[in-house]
Amino acid sequence: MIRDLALQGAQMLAVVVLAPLLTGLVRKMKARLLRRQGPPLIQPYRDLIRLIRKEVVLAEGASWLFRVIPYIIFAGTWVAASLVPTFGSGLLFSWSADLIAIIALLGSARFFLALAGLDVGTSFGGIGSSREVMIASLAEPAMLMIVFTLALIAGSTQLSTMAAYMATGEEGLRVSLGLALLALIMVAIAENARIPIDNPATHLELTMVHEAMVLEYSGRHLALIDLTSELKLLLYISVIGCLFAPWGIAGPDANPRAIAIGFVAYLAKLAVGGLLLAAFETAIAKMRVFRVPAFLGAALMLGLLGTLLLFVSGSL
Amino acid sequence: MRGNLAFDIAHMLAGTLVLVSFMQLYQDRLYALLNIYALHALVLAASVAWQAFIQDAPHLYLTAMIALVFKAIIIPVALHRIIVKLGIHREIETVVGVGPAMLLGMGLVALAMVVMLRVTAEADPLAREDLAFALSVVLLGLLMMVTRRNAVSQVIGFMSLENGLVLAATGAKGMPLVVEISVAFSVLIAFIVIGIFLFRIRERFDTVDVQALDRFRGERR
Amino acid sequence: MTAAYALYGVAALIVLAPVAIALSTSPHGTAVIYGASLIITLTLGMIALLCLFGRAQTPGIILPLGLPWLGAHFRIDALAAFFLAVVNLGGAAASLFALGYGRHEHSPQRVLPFYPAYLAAMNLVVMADDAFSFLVSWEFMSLTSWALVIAHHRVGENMRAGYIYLLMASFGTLTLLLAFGLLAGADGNYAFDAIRESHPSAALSALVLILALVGAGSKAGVVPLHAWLPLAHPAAPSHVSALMSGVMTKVAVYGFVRIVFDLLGPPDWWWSMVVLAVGGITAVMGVLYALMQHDLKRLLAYHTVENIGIIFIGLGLALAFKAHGMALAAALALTAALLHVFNHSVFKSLLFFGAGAVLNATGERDMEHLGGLIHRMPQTAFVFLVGCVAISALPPLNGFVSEWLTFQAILISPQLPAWGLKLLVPAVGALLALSAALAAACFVKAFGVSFLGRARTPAAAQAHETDSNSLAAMYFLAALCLVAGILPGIFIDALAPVTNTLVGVSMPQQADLEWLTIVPIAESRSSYNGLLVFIFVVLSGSIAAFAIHRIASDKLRRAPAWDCGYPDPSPAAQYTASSFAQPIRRVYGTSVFHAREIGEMPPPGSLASARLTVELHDLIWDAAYAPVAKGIEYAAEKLNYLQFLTIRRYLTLVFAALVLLLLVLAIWQ
Amino acid sequence: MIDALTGVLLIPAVAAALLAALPGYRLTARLNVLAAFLSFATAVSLFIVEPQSGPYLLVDDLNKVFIVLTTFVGFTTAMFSASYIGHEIEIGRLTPTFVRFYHAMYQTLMFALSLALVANNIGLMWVAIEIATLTTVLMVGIYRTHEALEAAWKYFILGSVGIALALFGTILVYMAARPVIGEGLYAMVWTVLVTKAAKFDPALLNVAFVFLLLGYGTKVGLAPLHAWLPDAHAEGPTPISAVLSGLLLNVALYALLRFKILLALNPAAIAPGPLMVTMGLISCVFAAFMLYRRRDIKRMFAYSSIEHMGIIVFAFGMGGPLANFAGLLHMTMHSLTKSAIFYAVGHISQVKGTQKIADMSGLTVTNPVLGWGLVLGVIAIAGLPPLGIFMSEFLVVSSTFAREPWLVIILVFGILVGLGGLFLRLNTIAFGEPRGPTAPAQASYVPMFAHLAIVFTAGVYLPPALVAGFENVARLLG
Repeated sequence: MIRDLALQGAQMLAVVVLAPLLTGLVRKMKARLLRRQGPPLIQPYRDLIRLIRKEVVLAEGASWLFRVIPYIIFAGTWVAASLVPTFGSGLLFSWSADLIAIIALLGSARFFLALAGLDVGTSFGGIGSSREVMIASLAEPAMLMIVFTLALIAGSTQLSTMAAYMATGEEGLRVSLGLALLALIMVAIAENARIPIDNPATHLELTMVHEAMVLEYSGRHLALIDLTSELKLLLYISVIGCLFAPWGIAGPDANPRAIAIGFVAYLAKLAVGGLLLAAFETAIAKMRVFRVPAFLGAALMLGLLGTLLLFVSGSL
Repeated sequence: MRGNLAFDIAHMLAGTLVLVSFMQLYQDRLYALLNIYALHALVLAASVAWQAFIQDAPHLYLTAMIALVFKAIIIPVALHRIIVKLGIHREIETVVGVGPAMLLGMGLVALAMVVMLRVTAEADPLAREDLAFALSVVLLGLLMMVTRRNAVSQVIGFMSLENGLVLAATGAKGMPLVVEISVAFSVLIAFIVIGIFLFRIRERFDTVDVQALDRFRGERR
Repeated sequence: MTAAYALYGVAALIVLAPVAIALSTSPHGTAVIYGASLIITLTLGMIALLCLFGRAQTPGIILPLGLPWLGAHFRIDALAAFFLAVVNLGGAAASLFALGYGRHEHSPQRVLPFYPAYLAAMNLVVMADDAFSFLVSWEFMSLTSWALVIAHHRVGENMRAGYIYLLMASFGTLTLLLAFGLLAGADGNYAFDAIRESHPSAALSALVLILALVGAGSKAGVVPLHAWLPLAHPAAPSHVSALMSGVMTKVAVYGFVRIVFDLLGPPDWWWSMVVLAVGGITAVMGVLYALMQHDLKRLLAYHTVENIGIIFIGLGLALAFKAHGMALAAALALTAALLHVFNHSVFKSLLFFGAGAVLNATGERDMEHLGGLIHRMPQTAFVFLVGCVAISALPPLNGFVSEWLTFQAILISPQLPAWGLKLLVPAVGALLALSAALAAACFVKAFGVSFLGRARTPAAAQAHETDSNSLAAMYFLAALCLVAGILPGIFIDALAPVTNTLVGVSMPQQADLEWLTIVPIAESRSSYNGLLVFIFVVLSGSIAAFAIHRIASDKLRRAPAWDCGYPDPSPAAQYTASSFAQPIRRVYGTSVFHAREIGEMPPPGSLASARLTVELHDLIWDAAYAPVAKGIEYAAEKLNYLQFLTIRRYLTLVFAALVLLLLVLAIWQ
Repeated sequence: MIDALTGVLLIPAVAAALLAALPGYRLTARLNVLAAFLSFATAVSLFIVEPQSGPYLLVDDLNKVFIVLTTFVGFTTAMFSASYIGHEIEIGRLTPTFVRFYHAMYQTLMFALSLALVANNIGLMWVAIEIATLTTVLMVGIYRTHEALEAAWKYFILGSVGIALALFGTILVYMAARPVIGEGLYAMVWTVLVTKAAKFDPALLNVAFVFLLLGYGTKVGLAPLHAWLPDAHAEGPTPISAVLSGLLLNVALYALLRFKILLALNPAAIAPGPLMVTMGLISCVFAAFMLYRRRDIKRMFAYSSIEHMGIIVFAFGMGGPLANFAGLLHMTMHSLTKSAIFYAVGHISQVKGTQKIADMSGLTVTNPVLGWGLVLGVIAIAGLPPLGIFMSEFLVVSSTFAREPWLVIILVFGILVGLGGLFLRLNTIAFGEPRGPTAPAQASYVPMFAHLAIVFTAGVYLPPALVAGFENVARLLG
């Protein structure tokens, strides 16, 4: 019991601590791929600390909701992230929210963020949140279809159970699994506002989505929001990791050694994920906003196809 | 023997009535039409009288009298007056030509026969034939009302229709008096009301052409 | 015995109507009527809960009313009890709200008398135990609500809405009448017990299903029979809109469930195909329509359509499982549907109350004229926000729970043998997911445009917080949203007797699970614990806040908006409702609404302002309703010539009829 | 000794003579009401002591209810016409002499209707209905405007043709009965006919029924024989419209039913059902469509009467205990409701000074009582609960759908279309911005609300006595 609690705590801590590092890694890699020196790995931590120290400059039109939202979305995302099996699947509270609930938690975070975009009453906030919900309206169903596919294969929507099932590897290679993975990656890119959907580093008015929403934030609020998006990235990579690369995840009652192995494995997964992402982003160009629906629609169709195959025959 | 003869005569009279109805259908001048209607009533009276004789039902003589006096004399005269007063003694514009009207009439008579001869024979043949003829007279009267535009001729058509009824009623052996009374009564009322109406109509418009009436609609399109 | 008490309550409501006529002009009329109906509905709700939790099969009551040889049967079984609870919960909330809201009604004499009658009718529908009483109450419900819809009869569009509503309602009633005609047979066994005894043939019961779907569906607002709903619901006074959207549509669902699950024999598997397809289409179409609206109340009405679709998806799944003898799964699906019935009645009422409060404060229903209300009416904004989160199916509130259960039910469905279902169910699942996501988008728009940002009109700028009664009603419902969201186990267990009566089994007992988790089938398979999630979120949020404020700065400075360097003082520069929906319109609109954006650019040099107009087509209306109207108009026009014939022609008609009949005789035999 | 039966006939007869003699509007109006009330009272007494029925008059389950109904509506209409005619004299549409004539005719009409109901002799019944027709013809024409005269003339021509056809049918029935029963009076006595009907010549009966259907059907106002009805309703004085819709149609239909029973008793005869069902459906759907283009409020409700007659005839045509019960109930409810509506319409058109729908609007604002009364009436006539007509429509549709789905769907379609037409106009009349003169109506609302109250009660609760009687008749109708 105590041990499980400790594990859970460790997990919560780990995700928060690792998230900026991951982002830093991705940035560094991108810079390197472009033959730039790039910022140091720990740059994100510095940014966060500096932002937290700064005073908040609040727009006059902003309401109480505007000030509460950063905490809400951070909390939501954090809880979601801390329920994903990362290095160990024996999380105390993993059963308190299955994968659908986790997606929904992220959904509510996005809901509030979109509201924040509208709160001050600026045109850019409006652009950002309207585009954000448009993207979400396609990304969420796609994600749910992916969940369906995986849940039907693993016979559960419980992440830990799914991870454990995947780890047994008795499923082998399946078409729908491949489809699901592909779709999941596409959704993850969209959800984390990465290229080609959105550019985390841009402030070009007409191209940005996520950045436009948070344009009015500053100081500690902005810090929380950045941390949240870093957490989100980490979360998606860990989900992909624990579902499609479930190697080394420590079992429910594993000895410290296994846990250590799991932790190392997890770090490795994150690193690989970050590398791949960086490579992908440098290789590809951002697409126009209204090409996005096609992109996500494809993801949705892939997910649906995967589910259909499973419904129709158990062996595809 | 007598039954047989009686049958023939009754048959003949009823047939004549149908024939006269055809003449009415054929006739398209108002005065002549009136006269033919008088003839119609006359024949009716005769046949009713004959029925009274062979059924030795004295009250039928009364009906015959009513028919004779009332329908054959008074009404035609009165209508004649009205026509003169209204100055409408011109030709009646019929809707369909005389020829088609006659053909239609033929068809109706045939129909009447077909329908009535279905009746099983134990309702005695006399009544059966009579009914067949009466039905034809009724239908012809109706046809006349339908094919004439002029109010007076429509009234005449209506009354010949009623003659058909009387024929049927008298043909029905032993039918209580109530029927004759009602018929006479109805003709009386009918005449009075028609008279009132024609009078009013005279007041209002210079014609008794039903179409002129129709021009005054509650609800115009 | 409880049924008798319930009937007393209904009688009291009915008596209230004439009292209202007497009081309608007096200053205290509003308070008296709404107060009384509040008390009565509360009592009725208590009775319903007693029946539901007491698990006591209350005996039916037969009053010497209605059809003389039949009498009026009333009974409260588990199903009825549940819906009775829903109805009276909504009724009580609406009455409480109206205690404040009703004071602003300018023509109370057109609202007060019908309001209690309307409540009574809805109660009677649920309690009725024979076809005649059921249909009488059903149509009486439509009638009273029609009177309430046209309460503000001087507004032309309200009259139109009322007209279409009454036509559709009567259409539905007649369809149900036909359904009952089939069930009862020629010798009229109208009592529900008798109907249960009679086992109709497969074809017959299939026909009954279709009729029930059309009849009840037209009242519930199933696409394509929904056309009246978004017109009628907004037209009524807001507390009545809440009742119509939140409660009456549920009564319609009750009618469907009663006929299809209870009265009709064992279902055929393809029935579920029909219901599922209808449900999925309804869900997505409803929310897409809603996204295109900028009238707040109409947007909410269209969302009712969406939620009805979700409910029917659940019912369809339940039918599918029941048809294949998978009782437990059927229980799960049915529970999901019924739970959503309850949830939707709660948050939809809440949202309509909020809209009503806004309407009172600003006199505006059009979101384009609102904005910034969160500053002027913070409390309303808060509860409305709760409602938005709930209806968008976001944890930890109640909307999520029922949709989560529906997803779980979908995840069992691969075990269904029928191929049609194998193909249809995943598609429906996708539609459900899509509608959920779109709903979230829609309510970001609804809340964001009307409550956030800057006021777009003086009316919105001078808005004032609404009165305490209204607030009390809204806070109550908001609390209910939270409770039902974090403690769903209780509600699921409450539904157990219902599913027991309808599909034979019920979901496993949830209450005694540790940490109040809900586990539909097995823990290893799926589980959800709203309570923990809620606690975690609150904890971690407050931890973060506390930590940051303690260790780092909590300094704050107000300054003009940054807006990427181009701040625009005029509030017109904000995103409007339609511009917010523009990306989604670009994605879905062209196909669903034939949406076209027509931009008129002035020629170079002219100072005329450029215009952008968007035209949308309601394809369903154009395809289904307009032709009917045209046809009737045409026939009426043509037949109308018969009013203007000459007497001779009429005589010809008579003559023709006579000859025709004689010919028939001649040919006959 | 005069029993209630003769009383029902005697009172109006005497009253008619008296009213023809007496001058002065106030007195005659009161007398009229009094006489109507007396005959109503005597009619009610029929339920307490059932008098012996002889060769000319009879009382049985079928006509008992209708006698009471007729005298009751006659009574309330008399009350209504007292206030209505008063107003007509004030504005000078009627002169005192015409009023005297009017009252005499009114009582004559009452006499004729009662006679038609209690007649045990088919000849007598025919005579009575004919008298009724002629009196109504005179009353329709009483305003002597172009429209009124034209309506009366149309009514007269079509009506007398109908009468003639009906007489022919009656004669044929006698012919059919004679061989079985023997010559003379008893071959026309209803109670005797019923006992022997099985042995009649079927072919004769068939022809007879065709003529009776068309003859009395003209009075019932079945399409395509309906043409007189809308204009007669629209152009005559409103009390007469009420009586026409409320009573005359019923009585004609009652006569038709009597003969349907005869045919039903004869196995070899043609089934009257199909004919009646066809005409009923035609009338219902046709009238429903005709509602849409109406601009005259009274004409519109006249068409709705045709629609309901269609429904009723359909019900009887389908037969079966439930449908027949429904038909009888529908007859009762319709006559009460429709007369109530015409009371409302009468006062409305007096307030607004016109019958054109376009010129009246927002009544519930200007004259709430009248307006809501009309709304209630229309709700009742459209067959919405909890009023009586809903019950009968429920029974008709639900009990026949299993047997003849397509026909019933046509009927339901007609009902729905009719409802649409009625409410389309009601919306403009009763709601919206008020238009036209808004003077308060000096009217007695008692008759209207009395009727509506009865209809409402019947929709919720039917007294067992009534039910028993109707059920017997329904069984008799087969």
